[in-house]
Amino acid sequence: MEFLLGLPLLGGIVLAIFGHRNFAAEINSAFSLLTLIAAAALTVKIVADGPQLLFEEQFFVDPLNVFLVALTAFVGFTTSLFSRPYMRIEQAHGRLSAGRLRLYHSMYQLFTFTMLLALTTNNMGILWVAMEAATLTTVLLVSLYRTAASLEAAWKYFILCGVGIAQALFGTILLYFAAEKILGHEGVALLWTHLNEVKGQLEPRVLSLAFVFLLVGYGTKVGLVPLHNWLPDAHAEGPTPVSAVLSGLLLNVALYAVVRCKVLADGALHSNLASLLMMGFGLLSVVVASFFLSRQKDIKRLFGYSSIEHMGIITFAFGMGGPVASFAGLLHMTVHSLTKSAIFFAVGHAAQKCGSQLIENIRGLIKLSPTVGWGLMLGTLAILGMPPFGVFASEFLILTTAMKEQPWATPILLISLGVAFAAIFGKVQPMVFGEPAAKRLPHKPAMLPVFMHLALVLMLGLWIPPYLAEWYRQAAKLIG
Amino acid sequence: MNSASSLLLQFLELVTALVAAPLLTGWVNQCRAWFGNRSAPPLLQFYRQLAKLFEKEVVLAGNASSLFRAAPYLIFACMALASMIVPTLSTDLPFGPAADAIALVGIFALARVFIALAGMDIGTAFGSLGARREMLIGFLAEPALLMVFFTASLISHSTSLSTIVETLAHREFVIYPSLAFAGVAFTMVALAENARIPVDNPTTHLELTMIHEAMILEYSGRHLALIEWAAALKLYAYSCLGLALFFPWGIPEGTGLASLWVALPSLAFKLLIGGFLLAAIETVSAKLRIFRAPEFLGTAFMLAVLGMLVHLLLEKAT
Amino acid sequence: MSHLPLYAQIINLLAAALLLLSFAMLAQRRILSLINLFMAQGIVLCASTAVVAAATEQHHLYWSALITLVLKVFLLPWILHRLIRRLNVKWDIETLINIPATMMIGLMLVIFSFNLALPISELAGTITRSTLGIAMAAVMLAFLMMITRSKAVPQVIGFLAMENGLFFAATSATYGMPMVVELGIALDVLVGMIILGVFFFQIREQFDSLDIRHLEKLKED
Amino acid sequence: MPSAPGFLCLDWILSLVCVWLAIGIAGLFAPRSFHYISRVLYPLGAAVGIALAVVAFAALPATAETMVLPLGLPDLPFHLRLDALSALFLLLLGGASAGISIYAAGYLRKGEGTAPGLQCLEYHLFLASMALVLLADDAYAFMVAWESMALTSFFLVTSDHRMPEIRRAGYIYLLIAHVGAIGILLCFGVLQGNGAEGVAGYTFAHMRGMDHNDFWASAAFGLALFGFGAKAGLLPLHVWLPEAHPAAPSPVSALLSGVMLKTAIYGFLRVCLDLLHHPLWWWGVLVLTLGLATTLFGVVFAAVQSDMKRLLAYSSIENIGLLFVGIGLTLTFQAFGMTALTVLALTSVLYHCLNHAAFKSLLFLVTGSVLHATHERSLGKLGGLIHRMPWVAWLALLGVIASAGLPPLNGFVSEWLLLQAFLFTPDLPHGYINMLIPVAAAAVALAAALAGYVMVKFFGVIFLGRPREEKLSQAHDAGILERVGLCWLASLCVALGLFPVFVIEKLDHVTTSLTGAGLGSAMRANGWLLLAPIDADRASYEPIVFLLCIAAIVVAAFLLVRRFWHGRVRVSGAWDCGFPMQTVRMQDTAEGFSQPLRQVFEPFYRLTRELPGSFDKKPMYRVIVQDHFWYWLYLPVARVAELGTRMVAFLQQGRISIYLLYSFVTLVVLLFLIRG
Repeated sequence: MEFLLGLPLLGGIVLAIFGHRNFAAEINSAFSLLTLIAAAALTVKIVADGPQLLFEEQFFVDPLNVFLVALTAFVGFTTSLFSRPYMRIEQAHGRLSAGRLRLYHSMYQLFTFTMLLALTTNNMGILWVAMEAATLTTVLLVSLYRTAASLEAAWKYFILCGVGIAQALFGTILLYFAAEKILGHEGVALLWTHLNEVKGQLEPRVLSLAFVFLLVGYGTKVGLVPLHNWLPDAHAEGPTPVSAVLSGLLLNVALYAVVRCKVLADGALHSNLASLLMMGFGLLSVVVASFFLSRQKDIKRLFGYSSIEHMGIITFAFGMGGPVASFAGLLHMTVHSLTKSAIFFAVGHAAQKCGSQLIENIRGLIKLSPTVGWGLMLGTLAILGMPPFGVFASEFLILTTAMKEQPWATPILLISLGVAFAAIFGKVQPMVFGEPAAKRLPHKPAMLPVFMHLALVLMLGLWIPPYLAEWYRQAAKLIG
Repeated sequence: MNSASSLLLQFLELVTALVAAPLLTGWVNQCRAWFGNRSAPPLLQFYRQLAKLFEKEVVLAGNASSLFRAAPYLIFACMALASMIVPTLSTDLPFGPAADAIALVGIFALARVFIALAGMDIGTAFGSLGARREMLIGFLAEPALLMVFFTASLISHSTSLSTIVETLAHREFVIYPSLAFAGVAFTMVALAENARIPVDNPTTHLELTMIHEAMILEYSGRHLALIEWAAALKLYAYSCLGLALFFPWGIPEGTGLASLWVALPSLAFKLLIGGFLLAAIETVSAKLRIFRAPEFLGTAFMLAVLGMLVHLLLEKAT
Repeated sequence: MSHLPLYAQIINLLAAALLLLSFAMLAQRRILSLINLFMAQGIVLCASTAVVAAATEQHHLYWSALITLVLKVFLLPWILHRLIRRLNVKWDIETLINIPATMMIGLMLVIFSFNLALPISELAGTITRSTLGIAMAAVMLAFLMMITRSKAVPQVIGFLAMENGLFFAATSATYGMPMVVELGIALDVLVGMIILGVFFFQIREQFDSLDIRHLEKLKED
Repeated sequence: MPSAPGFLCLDWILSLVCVWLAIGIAGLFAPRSFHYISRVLYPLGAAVGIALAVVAFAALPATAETMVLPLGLPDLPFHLRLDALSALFLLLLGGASAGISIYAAGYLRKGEGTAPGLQCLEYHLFLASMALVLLADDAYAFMVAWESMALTSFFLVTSDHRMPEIRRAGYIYLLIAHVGAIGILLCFGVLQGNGAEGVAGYTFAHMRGMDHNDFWASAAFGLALFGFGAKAGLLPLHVWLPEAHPAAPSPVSALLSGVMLKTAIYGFLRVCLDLLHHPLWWWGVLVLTLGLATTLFGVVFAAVQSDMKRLLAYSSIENIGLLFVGIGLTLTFQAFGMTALTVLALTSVLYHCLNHAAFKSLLFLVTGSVLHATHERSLGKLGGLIHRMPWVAWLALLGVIASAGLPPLNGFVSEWLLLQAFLFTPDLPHGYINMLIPVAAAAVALAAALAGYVMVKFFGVIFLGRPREEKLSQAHDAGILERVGLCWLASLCVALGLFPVFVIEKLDHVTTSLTGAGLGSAMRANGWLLLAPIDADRASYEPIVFLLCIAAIVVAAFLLVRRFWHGRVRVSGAWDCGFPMQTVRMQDTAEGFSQPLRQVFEPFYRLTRELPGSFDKKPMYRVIVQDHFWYWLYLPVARVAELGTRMVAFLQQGRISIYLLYSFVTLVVLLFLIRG
């Protein structure tokens, strides 16, 4: 546990010093690897002997967040693997100076740290702090190139998420306000475990208010429509590894925060207000995002919107609740972050090969570099919910459950999924197939992470290891 | 396959068909000549023609394929089989079950397809023109004929021709209005299918008018003979079909060669009348432009369907 | 009101002052005076926190009062002053909506947030229950201000003012959050402010102005 | 669970499927070595196909076998089930794919499209996924196999992805397939019903147990019709079919049209007759009318095509329509509880599935050979190939006769059965349907006749006449492997045509399992020769006697002519009415041949003619026939979607104040909502 949080922090500090050396990338990967090992150890421990509280209850690890921790550490590691050659090439193209690279590396580690903190903390206040810190670090990462566009994106990201997060803080205060009457105003009144025990007695009025503020606040970071506007810009303008971790991990973490709050709200409200709100936001996001897709000219922007769409699906699933839907939601979180980060890796290489991230400049990848081409093609098909990839499994469960529980929603989902498919596939197909537009550049891509992710997703589509399934089931039980 | 006598009957039917078909054609031509008060060719003219053609050698176009040479035999066989199946002399024919009404339509279609292919084989302008027009006529005539059969078989709850005839001829006499529709439709189809005015004119080689002739332009000698004979058989088969469906009286039910003494004369008599009427129709009507033909046959199609509807409407009780 | 203890009355007074200041910021055009108003808000905040601390012997509240003093009365205003001197942006002439309309909307917001908070503050265990509504109002007003301002610096000030409102809610409505949280919050605010400072210069050198209407390139055409 | 000891048929089939997968993967090891793949792997796949057919044939009479694989979702492992229905379609898959694979072995050429190894992988994955679709016994396994089928076939279709129109074809294909799949998925969501305990409700066994009220049953039916119709090419979801089939390499087109479309039929039958027990009468009528529309549409469009593969694709649409007509009749009869007729109609459907698989694959392979021999797909540039490639031509003739529905080949049998089914409808207790049926029968008859027209055009223009281009003179006949494949399929056509009683006896196992009755018992009484579904003097057909009669008469006529006269032949130029100059250009082109139909059915088409002016130096006549549905259905839908995107674009105006306003308004609205 200590290692889990300590390592990335240490890494951040170390890299803040050595980050500009040319072995910095290896250090970065090494720290990520160590973090991954620590996460694995923690996971094993949790799976072995159940949820546990650490450091006078300030930290709480249960199946729900430990699987996110493992996921975060894993994707963080693979992304660092990917970013090593990628950033080298960027530097070679002169888009980045050594100093920037140092900033990048240390911020990358700190970002990992904040996410892990947000996941493992038991204190709603610390959760908020961590989310805010994550915002700050990613702001620096998004604006790494210091171009006009990246600055604008970072600025919007900062203001919108800052304001949103402020709402979340107000929600947290309200939560505290409600809780202190029962738990007294010692430290414990913000500890999720305690809140969870007494959630039945919390004052519903305050809780409903608090939930609205928290939903709007953290929802901004999840990228729910209409609070999503920062997301496509940030994804498009940041360096590709950052886009990968943004949509692969940060969104998950924010959603995790929302879910934690939903658990409390459900307990207190004795009504399905929270579920309704989440389903509404989810559907809205799915529809709007899928219609946005077909207008995109920038490939990373395209997949940014697709992330919004998938977050909408997951939110909808959690909103529906019930063992199957929550299970599907968690599964979808996993496969989405794996697939989406894999796609961003492939996209990054493609953009570097063709020297542009505009869709019409990327053509015939399959000729330029078959691995990148197939990686992008398979990843796209996976994210579009084509079996035998895992995304299909979760969408299958979500859609059929929706057909059973919320039939009114299924036409909307049907239409938006169709539109999304038409848009994304129509744009990716000519990128991968057809005659190449650019001449092939010398450097060879690092496709290992891509295919590692895709293989995992494929496996999850065909066979979910029993312990993993058990783990999902426990988590789903927690969400309810 | 019951007894030797029925086999004999079957064989007799075939022979009768082969013999009578040219006679029928000859008779029709004679009647037409009378109507147009020309001096008529002798009744046996068609036999002479066949004999002459068989005598002549075959002049084959250079790029004729084996399909072209096989087609006449096939067409001839189809028509012979058709006239075997249609009950004329008796209703229980050993080969009757081999093909019911629908299969009969199938036989005609098979023959049509082969003659059309043969027409296209040489690759002349006329050949493909004829084939095209023949298929055009066919795709409208075929369903119409099928509908006529459907009406009949709805009445008799069967598609096997023998049963239809038995039902119509040997039950108590009932007036079927639907059959009137069917009859008119059948007549129109028969005209079209046998290359008769108003759809086609067997006696001209004008590019604008010909259909059947255009396809067989390249045939000569024995091939041509077989095809002409097949055409005659077709006319015969259609006539017998019409008689069997609409004037089935006189087709004996039992086997027994004795019944032939009833069957043959009645058949001959009915054919004479039929041929006469055919000639009459041909004389009074004028040749249609080729693109009027679909309308003509479409009418036939409609009439046949109407016949079915009428049957379902009025005669459901029966 | 009369039977309220003195410090409660003081706190209410300070709350009223806070609201007033928020309105003033909403109406204010000049950046310099905006900063001063923000400083004043900080003072009010610090005072109220101290009073609450004194009223309910909660010593960690003194700490937070101190933090507030350092951070929001000295440090941030100082940074802001330096910024605008370095970037020499003195004026903020145009707002997106004209001032009176903004005030009207603000008034409605205050009413809305009051009767939103009224039923809740009934069941507050604290003596200073009515302040929650004011805190919410302050947050809303700051939000509105951020929406209406078209230059970067005032927007940031609005952001900070929102932070103030939140802080006020935290201290006076609920006697302050746990210490660790407040430290975290303060840290975040500080870091965020510094990052923003860095940003200003870069935006400046990219667009040679701080008018955020230059920042409208990224959109769906 | 049958407690039969040892290795069940299901195990055999599963292992065969695994062999297919193995072959596919083996292709990856030497993706470029041409001989290894074409001479070893594809023939191996063909052998597996035959084995599959044999096992499935053995499994037809057996009782249903089930199996659970350790794959799939945690609570929902893959359930497999092998009953008569799936066995029949597996038989179809095996039989057809055997011929196609062996043909593909010979068809494969160097340096075309994707690397042969990759193509081999996709090809065998495609086969395996189709087999799994037929075996799947729970919604998840079915959907996984179904979508993998779509995906692999998509890659096969776009294997020559350099041409934009091929990419477009693949895009449309995959899009429609995917939307249809979502429809099927929702259908399963309905079928699983509300009482379901978690994920376990997705097994077909559970769905069979469910009993739905009319509304939900109809919803499930509608979704199934939508989903499977989209895959089968039912109107108006047919547009992908004439695009995808020509785009694909010929063996793939053969698989798509011959086998994959049948999986859609299988799924529809599975849902409507197996999972949903009590069809409502109007389902049948709906399916019937849609089927009729599809049939007529398909054949009318097939008649005017001038690309041979498009022509065949449209003719596939026609046949799919016929199948749906049969299914519609089946449903109607079952709704009114008329078992005998249900069985008759169902038998005709199943029979036609087999037939279409045989002759349509044959014809598509023929186009493949023609394509390789001439590098020409447009009918207008072919002709006279019967001299250059006799093997292909004569085998093609068989396929043409079969698909024109002419006796004595197989196409006629199923058509005959279908018409018989129509003939007995007057016993229906519902007046309107009674009135509708004759019209429907008439339409079917019309379609059948038009099919004859189409096939004459197909064969005549390609193989007969004189070659319309010089280059055709060096066309070569198909290679030995290709011939084997063609012969295999052709012999299937003949066998299916000549031994209907035997086939129907086998089909009985399926009909009995689905509707609890069969035809065979009645027919076996009449012996092997006589096909008489109800009884001999209602309707009967003896293909063998039929064939023998014709053969006998032909032989007799030939011999007699030779005996009494002579066999002299003099070869000379064509006479042609003594017309002086004859060029090859004077033959009918494809357009010319279909010109009468264009006039008759003008309203069906969206015609654009380019007529030459009076003083053109080089006059040029072009006529383009398009599909109304593009303009009536698809483009409007696309336009609506476009409108939607334009509307949402307003959300993203780039101004940060507006964005802040959004979140502000959201917050206020939500607060306002929860105040109550």
